[in-house]
Amino acid sequence: MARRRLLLRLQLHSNPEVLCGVRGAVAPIASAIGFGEEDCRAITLALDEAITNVIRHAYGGKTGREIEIRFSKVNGAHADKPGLEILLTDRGAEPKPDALKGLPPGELRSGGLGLHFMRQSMDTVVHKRVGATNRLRMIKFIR
Amino acid sequence: MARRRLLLRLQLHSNPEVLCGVRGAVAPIASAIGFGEEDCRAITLALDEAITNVIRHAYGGKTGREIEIRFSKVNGAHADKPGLEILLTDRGAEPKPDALKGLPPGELRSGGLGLHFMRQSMDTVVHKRVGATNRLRMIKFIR
Amino acid sequence: MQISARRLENITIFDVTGDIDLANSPAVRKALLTELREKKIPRVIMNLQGVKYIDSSGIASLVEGLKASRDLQARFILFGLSKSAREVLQLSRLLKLFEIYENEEQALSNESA
Amino acid sequence: MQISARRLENITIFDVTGDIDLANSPAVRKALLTELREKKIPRVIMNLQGVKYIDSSGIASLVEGLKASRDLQARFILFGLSKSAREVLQLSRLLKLFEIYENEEQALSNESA
Ligand SMILES: Nc1ncnc2c1ncn2[C@@H]1O[C@H](COP(=O)(O)OP(=O)(O)O)[C@@H](O)[C@H]1O
Ligand SMILES: Nc1ncnc2c1ncn2[C@@H]1O[C@H](COP(=O)(O)OP(=O)(O)O)[C@@H](O)[C@H]1O
Repeated sequence: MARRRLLLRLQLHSNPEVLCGVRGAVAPIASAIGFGEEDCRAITLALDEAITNVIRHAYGGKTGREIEIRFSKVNGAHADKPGLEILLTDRGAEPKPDALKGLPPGELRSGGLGLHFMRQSMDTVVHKRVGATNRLRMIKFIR
Repeated sequence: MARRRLLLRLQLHSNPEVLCGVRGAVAPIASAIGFGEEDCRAITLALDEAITNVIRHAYGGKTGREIEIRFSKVNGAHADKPGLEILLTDRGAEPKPDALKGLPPGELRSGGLGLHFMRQSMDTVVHKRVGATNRLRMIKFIR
Repeated sequence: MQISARRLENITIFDVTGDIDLANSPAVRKALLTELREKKIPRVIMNLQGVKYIDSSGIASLVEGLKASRDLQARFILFGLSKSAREVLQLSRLLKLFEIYENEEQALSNESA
Repeated sequence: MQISARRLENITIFDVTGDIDLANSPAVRKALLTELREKKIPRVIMNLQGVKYIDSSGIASLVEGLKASRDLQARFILFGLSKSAREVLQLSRLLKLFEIYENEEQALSNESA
């Protein structure tokens, strides 16, 4: 990763009611970087799913816990094709081994789509445990 | 002010390019609290103007300086008519005495509309100097 | 998100407006299951014209409705999908499993697919 | 925000899309002043149909255009104002000072107000 420029940092509680505000923030940021409408929708979905998973799984549905999101503009291999990096940090439980593998889509199951949506929408989705925090890094470049 | 519940905290740099992301965040938050479309537009405008003033006046146009925004849901006199409180904090210069009086609108002057827009859009607009920080508190209740 | 029901003879139409996400997908799920499992309505129709956004938790609620309708030999129908809702259903590879129409007229008139 | 110019004989039409705020109002201002002051174009028209949002810094740029046009006895015209843009101009109490039309045809055909 060549360069990274922090655009916006959000701190929120693990409350589903703020999801709409986060979606509202990310779409115009992606658009300002230069992503087209469909990409903006995909990025919005990926971030929504990531926060939903933090609320439901890392925090077990408990509200009032801290979530931090950082949006950065990044330059990849091509200077004229920048990208958006989203770094999500929580202080919740560590995922169980293999939990983040995800399930195959297309089956009539109420659940198990979030990780699939995130991976389909972004170029990179990487989870890392750092001390007592989970860090989810998602990156997408303009094509 | 009876009760206040923090919904979202944003930290950004004094960079005009992130204004669109902040606008994107505040409109759905206001809508989720229950404000109608026109009120959501008014709140969005007030916040945009407040950040614009911090960038231009408190930080003298310098980019890369810290701005913090807190959105809280507040309850006023009527429990069924909640409000949105926006608290904007910067570490820039203190306004000159009388600077925040604002100018009368309606004149052909390129400038001087921001404070007018903020006061027209919100129920309360109060500036306070606390240590080395400026705190702008804006509140609007659902009517 | 707002959800309201119009009840015709043996048919319930839910008009949904706003985003469906974790904040309200449980309410959507509950409305669907009440209609299908408790009231045993044989045809439940979701008007999604006003839904500009739906995420996996919303899709999961629709899947719950579909599963309940299959259990009960009822019909569960969607219409008025926005571009974005269609994209998300496509991504879930579940688009083909739902009975989907363009508009309310078709949703009301069509015989079982 | 995108701004592009269509140049007819003695008329320039600027097509603007996107939000006008502090991030780009200086570019709008520059485009207007170049056309009016440097190129001495006698009629400059702003197509604001694609502008869903404008703040005081955007209004300030339009005011600069209006002032320059008055200095130079040129015409400065707006058309295609969105509800939100109209609300903001109303709030500024400057709505009446601008020459505003509904659409491009009217903006092009009308004689000086
Ligand atoms: N942030 C997370 N922390 C812990 N476990 C997670 C997290 N995200 C996902 N998981 C695990 O991965 C599984 C699949 O997630 P996902 O595809 O989003 O579907 P769903 O959340 O509907 O189960 C979850 O059921 C959970 O066990
Ligand atoms: N955050 C601030 N810090 C310091 N001074 C300010 C601030 N906001 C406004 N002012 C002062 O108030 C004046 C009027 O502000 P405003 O109505 O927004 O119009 P404009 O910013 O276009 O001048 C500004 O010119 C400035 O002197």
